[in-house]
Amino acid sequence: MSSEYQTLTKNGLWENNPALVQLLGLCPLLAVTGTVTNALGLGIATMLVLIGSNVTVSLVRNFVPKEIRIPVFVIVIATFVTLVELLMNAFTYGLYMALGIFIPLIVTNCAIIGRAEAYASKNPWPQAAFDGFMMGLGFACVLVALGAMRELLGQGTLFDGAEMLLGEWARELRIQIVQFDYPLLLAILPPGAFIGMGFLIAGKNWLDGRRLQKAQQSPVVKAQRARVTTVN
Amino acid sequence: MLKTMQKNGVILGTFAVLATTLIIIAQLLTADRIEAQQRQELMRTLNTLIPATLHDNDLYSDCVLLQRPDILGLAEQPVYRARIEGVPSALAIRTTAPDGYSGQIHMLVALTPQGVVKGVRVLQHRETPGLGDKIEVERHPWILSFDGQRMRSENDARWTVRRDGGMFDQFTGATITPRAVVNAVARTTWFAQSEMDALFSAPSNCLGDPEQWFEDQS
Amino acid sequence: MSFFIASSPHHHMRRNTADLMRLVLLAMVPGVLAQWYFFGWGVILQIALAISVALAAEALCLLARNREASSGLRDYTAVVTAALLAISIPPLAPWWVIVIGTLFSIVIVKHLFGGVGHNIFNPAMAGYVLLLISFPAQMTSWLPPVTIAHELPGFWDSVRLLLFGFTGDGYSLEQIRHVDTGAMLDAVVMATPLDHIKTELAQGFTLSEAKGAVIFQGVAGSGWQWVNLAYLAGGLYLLKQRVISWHIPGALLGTLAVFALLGAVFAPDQLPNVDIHLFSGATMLAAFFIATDPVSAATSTRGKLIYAALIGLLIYVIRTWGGYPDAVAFAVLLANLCVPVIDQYTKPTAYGHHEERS
Amino acid sequence: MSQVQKYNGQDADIQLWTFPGGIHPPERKAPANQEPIRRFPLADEFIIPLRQHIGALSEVQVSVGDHVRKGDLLSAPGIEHGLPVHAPTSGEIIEIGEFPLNHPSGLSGPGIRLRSDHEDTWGQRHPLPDYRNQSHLTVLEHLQRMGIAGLGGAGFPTARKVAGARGIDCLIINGAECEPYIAADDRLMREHAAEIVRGSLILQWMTHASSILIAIEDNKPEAIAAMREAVAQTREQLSAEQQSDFVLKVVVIPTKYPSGGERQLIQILTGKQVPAHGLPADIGILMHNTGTAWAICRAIEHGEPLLERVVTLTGESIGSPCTAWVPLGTPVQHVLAHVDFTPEAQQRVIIGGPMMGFTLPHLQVPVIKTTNCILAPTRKELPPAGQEMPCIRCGACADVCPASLLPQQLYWLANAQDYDGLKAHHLADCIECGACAYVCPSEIPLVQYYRQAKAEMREQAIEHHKAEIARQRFEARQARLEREKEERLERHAQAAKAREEALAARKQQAEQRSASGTTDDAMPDANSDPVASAVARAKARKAEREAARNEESSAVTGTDTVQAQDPKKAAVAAAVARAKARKEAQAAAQKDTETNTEASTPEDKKKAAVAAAVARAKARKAAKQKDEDS
Amino acid sequence: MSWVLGIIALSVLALVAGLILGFAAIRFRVEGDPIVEQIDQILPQTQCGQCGYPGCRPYAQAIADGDEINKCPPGGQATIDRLADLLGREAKPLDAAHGAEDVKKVAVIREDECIGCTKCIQACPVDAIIGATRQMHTVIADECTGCDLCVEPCPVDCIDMLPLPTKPERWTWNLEQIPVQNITDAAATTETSERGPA
Repeated sequence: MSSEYQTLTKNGLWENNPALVQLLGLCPLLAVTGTVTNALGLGIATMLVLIGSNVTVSLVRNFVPKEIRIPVFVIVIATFVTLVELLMNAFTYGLYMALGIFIPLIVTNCAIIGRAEAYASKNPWPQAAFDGFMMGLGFACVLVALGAMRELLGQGTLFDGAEMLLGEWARELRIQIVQFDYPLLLAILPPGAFIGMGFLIAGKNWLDGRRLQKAQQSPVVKAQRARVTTVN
Repeated sequence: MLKTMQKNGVILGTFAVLATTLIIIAQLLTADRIEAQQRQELMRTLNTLIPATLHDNDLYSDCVLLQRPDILGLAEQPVYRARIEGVPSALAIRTTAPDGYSGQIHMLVALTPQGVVKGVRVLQHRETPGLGDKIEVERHPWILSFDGQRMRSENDARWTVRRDGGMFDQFTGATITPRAVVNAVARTTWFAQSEMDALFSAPSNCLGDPEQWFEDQS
Repeated sequence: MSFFIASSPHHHMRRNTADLMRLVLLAMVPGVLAQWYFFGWGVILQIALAISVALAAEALCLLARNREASSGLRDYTAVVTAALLAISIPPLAPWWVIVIGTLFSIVIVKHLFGGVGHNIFNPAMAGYVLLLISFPAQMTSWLPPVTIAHELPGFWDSVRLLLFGFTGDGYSLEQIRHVDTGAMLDAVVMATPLDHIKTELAQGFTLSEAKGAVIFQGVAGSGWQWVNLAYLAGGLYLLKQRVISWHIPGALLGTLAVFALLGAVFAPDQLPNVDIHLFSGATMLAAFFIATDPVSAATSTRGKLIYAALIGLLIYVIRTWGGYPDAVAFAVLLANLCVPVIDQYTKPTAYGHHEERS
Repeated sequence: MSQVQKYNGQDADIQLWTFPGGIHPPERKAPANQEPIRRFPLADEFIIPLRQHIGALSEVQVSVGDHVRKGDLLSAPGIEHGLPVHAPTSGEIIEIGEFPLNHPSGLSGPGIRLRSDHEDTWGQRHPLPDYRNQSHLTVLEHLQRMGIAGLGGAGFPTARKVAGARGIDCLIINGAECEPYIAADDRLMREHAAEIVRGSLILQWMTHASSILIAIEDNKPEAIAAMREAVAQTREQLSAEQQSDFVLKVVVIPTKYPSGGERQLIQILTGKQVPAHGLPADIGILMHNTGTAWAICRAIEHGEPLLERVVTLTGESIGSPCTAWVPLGTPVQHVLAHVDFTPEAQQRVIIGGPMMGFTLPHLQVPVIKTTNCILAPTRKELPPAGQEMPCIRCGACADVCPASLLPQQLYWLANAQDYDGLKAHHLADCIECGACAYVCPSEIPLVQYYRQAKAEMREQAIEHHKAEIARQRFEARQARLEREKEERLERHAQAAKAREEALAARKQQAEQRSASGTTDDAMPDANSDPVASAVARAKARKAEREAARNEESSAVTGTDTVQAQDPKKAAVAAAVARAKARKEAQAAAQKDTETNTEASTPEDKKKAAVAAAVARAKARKAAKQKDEDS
Repeated sequence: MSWVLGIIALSVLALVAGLILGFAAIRFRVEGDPIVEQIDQILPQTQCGQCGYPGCRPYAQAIADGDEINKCPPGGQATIDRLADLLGREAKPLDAAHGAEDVKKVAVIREDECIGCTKCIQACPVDAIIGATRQMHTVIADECTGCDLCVEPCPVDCIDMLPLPTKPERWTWNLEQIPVQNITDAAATTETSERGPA
C-alpha cells in the first residue's frame, strides 16, 4: 500500500509531472507566473480542484457508464472550479483580481481531466485524493519555480504581493533580492515564460539523463527466452 | 438501446442538478462576503485620495453614473462624492484613457470642489512592464505630479507632456503612455471643473456591481 | 599498392561557408565605416566587444556540446551574427547590453536550437528583439549624427561611456544626446528619423512638418541615408560575388517600395514616401545582410521571393501601424516563423512528377 | 566555339529546351582527346567477371584448362535477357572463381581468369549483314548473344531495352558526354562516325522510330563535324524512300552538366519529362549511347561480340593521357602501365568521371563494359573533400539539382533515417549526378548520404518482404501444428471411445453371462491376453531404451569398451559424444579465459585459445578412437 | 427564480446529451483491435522468442496490452523507433536483458556431421530446414530468419550461425568497410591505405 503512495508521490512531483512532462495546463502556467504569489495562488487553486474532482470522480466511478464519463467529469470539474472561484472571490479578493480569467480557465486545464480519466476513474478515493494532491503539488511547484525565476529576473524580488493571497501580515514576506537599474523585462513578458519553461524542462531532462546513465552501469539480468517451438 | 439512452440521460441529468445546486448554495453563502470585499477594495483606493477626514458620508453609495464616453472613455463611469455634513468636500471620478500604449488605462481622479486635482491613481492597465507601468504610484512618483494642478482653459498648453511642450515629464523610451494619461486627466479635470455643481447635486444612482465598470471594453 | 577511397563527386567548387561569411564581413565594411563617421567610435567598440563575446560563447557552447571547437569557430558565422547585432544597436549603449544580446543570440537562439544551420530564427535579430523589449530605454538612445551634433565623443570618451556611462568630463549619455535646438524647451532628445516621424505623425503633425526637423537634412535623415547607401554598396558587392542572389533583396525592397508608394499616393501627408522607407532605419542592412541569412530564410527561389516580400510587407505594416518605429527585426523574425510553411508550399515539382500535381 | 554556333544556325528547325539546375565544372577534356585512340599490347591475363550488367547471372560454359579463341562464348546467355560473356582474346582458361570486381564496394564476385596466348586468333564469327530480311526476334537474339550492353552508364542489356520498348517515335543517340575529363565518345565519334550512324539505322529499323537525333554537346566541334559528315554520306546512300521515312539529324546542345543524363537529355531535346516511375519508352523515346550504336553495328555487320571498348585514360598522375581501345577483362593495372602512371601519396584512381565515378581500392580489377574512363588526378588537380560542416540551408544544392529535388531536405531526412520522408521527397528520382555536392559550401558529401539511404531503403524493402514470408511460413506452421494436434486429439478421443465401447460391450457380455449363468473361463483369458502382451512389449522396449541410454552415457564418459551392435547407432553415439566433448572443451576454454581475465594480455588469450583448441582436438581424437574401436 | 431556471436548463441539457451519447455508443461502436496487426507488421518476424513471448505475434499482442517495446533484439533500435512512432510512446534503448542487437545471421548445417535427427526441423519456427529422419538436413538460406532456435536442440552441435555475406548488389555504400586486399604483386608495394572521409 505504501509503495502505491510512493509511486504516486514520485509520479506527481517528478516522473509524470503534469507541467514538465505532460506539458498540460500550459496556458495558465505561462500566463500567471509573473510573480511567486500569482503562481502560488493558481497552484493552490488548481490543487484544490484536482483533489476535489479526483475524489468525486473516484466515488462515482462505479455508477457512471463509459460513454458519458467525460461529460460527468467535466461537470464535476466545472463545479469545483466555480466553487474555488467563489471562495477566492470572497477571501482573497486581490489575488482573484490579479489572476482574472485564469481561474475559470482551470476548467480546461487538461491535467485535471487527465488525472480524472487516467487515475481517479480506476482507483479508490483515498488514493485518488492523494494522487490529486501530489499532481497538484507537482504542478504548483513548477508554477512557483517559474514564478520565482521570472520575478527575480524581472523585478529582483520574491513574494511581491503575498498579502493578496495570505492577508496583510504577508506583506513582510516580500524580499528584495537584487535591485536592478534595468530589470530584464523579457522575463516578465510572455516570451520569458516560454524560455523559462524551456529551461526548466531542459534541466529536468538533464537530471533524468544523468540518472539513467548511472542506472545503466548496473549489470543486466538476463530475461527468460521463450521457446517458439516445442522440442520433443 | 432505449434503455441505455434513458439511463445515460438520467445519470447525466442527476449530476447536472447536483452540481448546479451545489454552486447555488456556495454562491448564496459567499455573496455577502464578496460584495463586502469589492466594496472594501474600492474604498481602499478612494480613501487614499479622499481620506476619511474629508467625508462623513458613505462614499460607496453617494455615487452617480455618468454617461459621457467622449470625456470619460467608457459608456458609464461612476463619480463618488465626499461631503462633510452635506457640504461637498471632494469628488472622485473614474475615467479611462482609451489610447494607452497597449489599450485602455483605467484611472480614478480626485478633485476638490474648486476643481484642483487632489490626486490621480491608476486602477488597471496593460502598459509595458518596466516602461509604461511607471504610471503606477508604487513604481514611480510621476502620477503625483498632477497633485494640486488646475486647468486654466480647455486647451491649457501646460497640460501636455514635456516633449509636446507641456509640464509633465515623459519617461525615457515611452511617450505614448504618459501622453494618454495626461490627456485623459486633463479632459476629466476640465469636465469636472466646468460641471462641478451639477455633479454634486445629481441623485445617487449607481447601486450595484461596481465590477462591471472594470470590464475591459477594448 | 592501395589507393585512397572517396565518394563521388571528386570535384568541388571550393567555396565553403567560411569563404562566404568572410565575404559578407568584407561587404559590411563600407556601412560600418559610414556609421563610424556619423556616429563615432561607439560602433567600432560595440563590434569588437560583440565579436569577442560571440567567439567565447561559441567556443564554450561547442565544448559543452562535445563538438570540435576550432572548425566551428573558423566558419565565421558567429562573427557575422555578432557584427550584425553590434551595428544594429545604439553606438553608445552600455557594455552589458551588447554582451547580453550576443550571449542570447549565440547560446539560446543558435546553440540551444542545434548550432549552425539549425536555428529557426536569425540569431542577430532575435538578440536585437530581446534587447529592444527588455531595455527599451537603452535601445532607443541613438546619438545625433555628426552633421547635427557638430562634435562626437572621442575614442576614450566612447570607451568610458560604454563602460561607466560617463565621459571623462563627467557628462552622461543623456546629456550628450540632448541637442540645443533653440526651441521652447532647452533641449530635445535625439531620436532616429523614423522614430521622429512616428512621434510627430502620432501627434497629428503632417509629414512635411515632421520632415522640417533638423534631423531631416537630405533625403531620409542626415547620416542615415549615407549609412544606408554604404550598405547598399556592400550588398551590391555580395550580389556581384554571387554570395547572395537578387531574389531576397529585390523582393524585399520592391515590396517595401510599392507599399510606400501606394501609401504616399493615397495619404501623402500621413505616410512617409519611398525614399524615407528605403534609405532610413535598417532597410538596406535588412535587405542585403539580414534577410539573406541562408539558415533562417526560405530555400527555393519562389520561396525566397515570398519570404522577402513578406518581410517587406511586415516592415511597412509595423512601421506604419505598429508600436516600433523601425520594424526590421520583428519583420524578419515573423517571416522566419513562416519559413517552414513557405518551404512546404514552394517545393519544386521533382522531375517526372508533373502529372501527379496537376 | 564560333564554329559550333554556326552549326547551331543550321539546326534552327530543332527547338531546344533546357532542364532546371545544372553546373559548369571545368571541362578538362583536352589532354585525352588530342591523339587518336591508342591500342596497347595485350595483357598476359584477363579477368572476365560473369556479371557485367543488370540481370541474371549467366552459367559458365567452359572449364579450367580449356583453350578458347577470341570471341568464343564463355557463359550461356542466361535467363531474363541476361548477357553472355566472351573471350576477349585467345588463350587458356586458368581459373574459375571469385575475383575482385570493378565495383565501388571492392567486393569479389564470380569470374573467369584467362591466360592470353598473345595470338589473338578469332573464333567463329556470325555476322548478320542482311538483318533487314530477318525477323526482329532473330536480330534481338543476335544482339543478346553478342553480349551488347549499354556502354554509357548502367550497362543495361541492349536487346532487353529494345525489346521492352513499344511505340517508339524518337530514337536518341546520346553523344553528349557531359562529364569533365571523359573523351571516349568524343574520339569514337571522330573516328568511327559512319559505324555509329549505321548502328543507329539498325536501331531505327528495329523500333520504327520516325526520327533519330544524335545529340552532342557544343564543346566537341570535331566530333560534331565528323558525325555531320557521316550523316550526310548516309543520307546519300539511303534510298529516297527510306530518307522520307525518318529524320536523321545531329543536334548540338549547349554544354551543361549533366545534360548527358538520359532524362535530362530527353528534356533538352523534347521538353518532355519521363514519368517518375516510368521509362523513356512511355513517352515514345528510346535512347542509346554512341558506343552502343557502334557495338551494334560491329555485331551485326561483322559478327563481333562486345569484346573491347574505348577507355579514357586521364588525370595529371597519368603522364600521357589518351583514349585507348581496351579489351574487356584487361586489368586496370595493365592499362595504366602503358600511360606513364606515377602515383602520388594517397593517389585516387577513379573509374568514371570526377562527378559520378567511384574510386578503386587497388588496380587488380578488370575493365568492364561500362568502364568509360580511368581517372587518376593529383591532389592538387582535384583536391579531396574538405571537412564536412553543418548545412546552412543556403539552397545552392536545390538551385543546381537537375531533377528539381530538395537536396538539403533529403540530407536532413537521410540523417534522421526518415525513409518515409525520403520517399515523399522523391529520393528515388535522384540520379546521383553530384551537382549538389559540387556546389555545397559546407562540403557535405550529399550523394554519399543519398546512396546510403537508397541502399538502406532497398535493404528494408527486402527485409520487409522476407519478414512477410517468414510470417506466412510461421503462421502456416502454427496452423499445421494446430491441425496435427487436433487430429491427434481426435484419434485419442476415438481410441478412448472405442476402448470405452469395448469395455461396455465386455461388461454387457459379462452381465449377460452372469445373467445367463454360463461361465466361460476361456473368455476373460482371451480378452486379457492382448493387453498383457502389449504391456510386456512396452516393458521390453523400455528396457531396450534404457540399455541404449546406458550405452550412450558410457560412451560419453569414455571409460568403457562397449561393443555396439549397430554401427549406425554407434556413429550417432560418437557424434553425440563429439558434440558434448566440444561443448565441454568450449566451456573449459571459456572458464580458462574467465579465470584469466585479470591478466588477460593478448598472449594469455592466445594461450587459452590454443589450450581450448587442443582440448577440442583431443576430444575429437578420443571420439574417433571410439569410432574405430566400435 | 433564476437559479431554478439554471437547474432546469442544465438538467435538460444533460439529459439530452446523455440520450445522444447513449445512442452514439451503440450505433458507432468499433469492433476489433487492428493495432496488433500494425505492430506485427513492424516486428521483424524472426520468431526467435527473445522477447519472452512465443513468436512475434504474441509479442505484438503483448505490446498492444501495454508491454514494453524494447524487447526485440533482432529488430533493434529501428524497430523500437518505429513502434514508438506508431504507439506514441517514448523510444527507449534496447533492453539488454533480452539480448543485444547483432548482425544478420543465417543458420548453416555442417552437413557431414548431421545425423538426421530432425530435432532442428521441429525447432525451426518458419520451416526453413528440410530433411527427413536419418537423412542429412539443410537450411534454405533465403527462408532462414536467423533466430538460432535450431542451434540448441542439435544433439551433435552441427549448426553454425554465420553472418550473412555482403554481396555487391546488397552493398550499402559503406566506404569505410571496403576490404583492403593484400594482393601479392611484384610491382606494387603493399601499404595500408589511408581511408578518405566517406
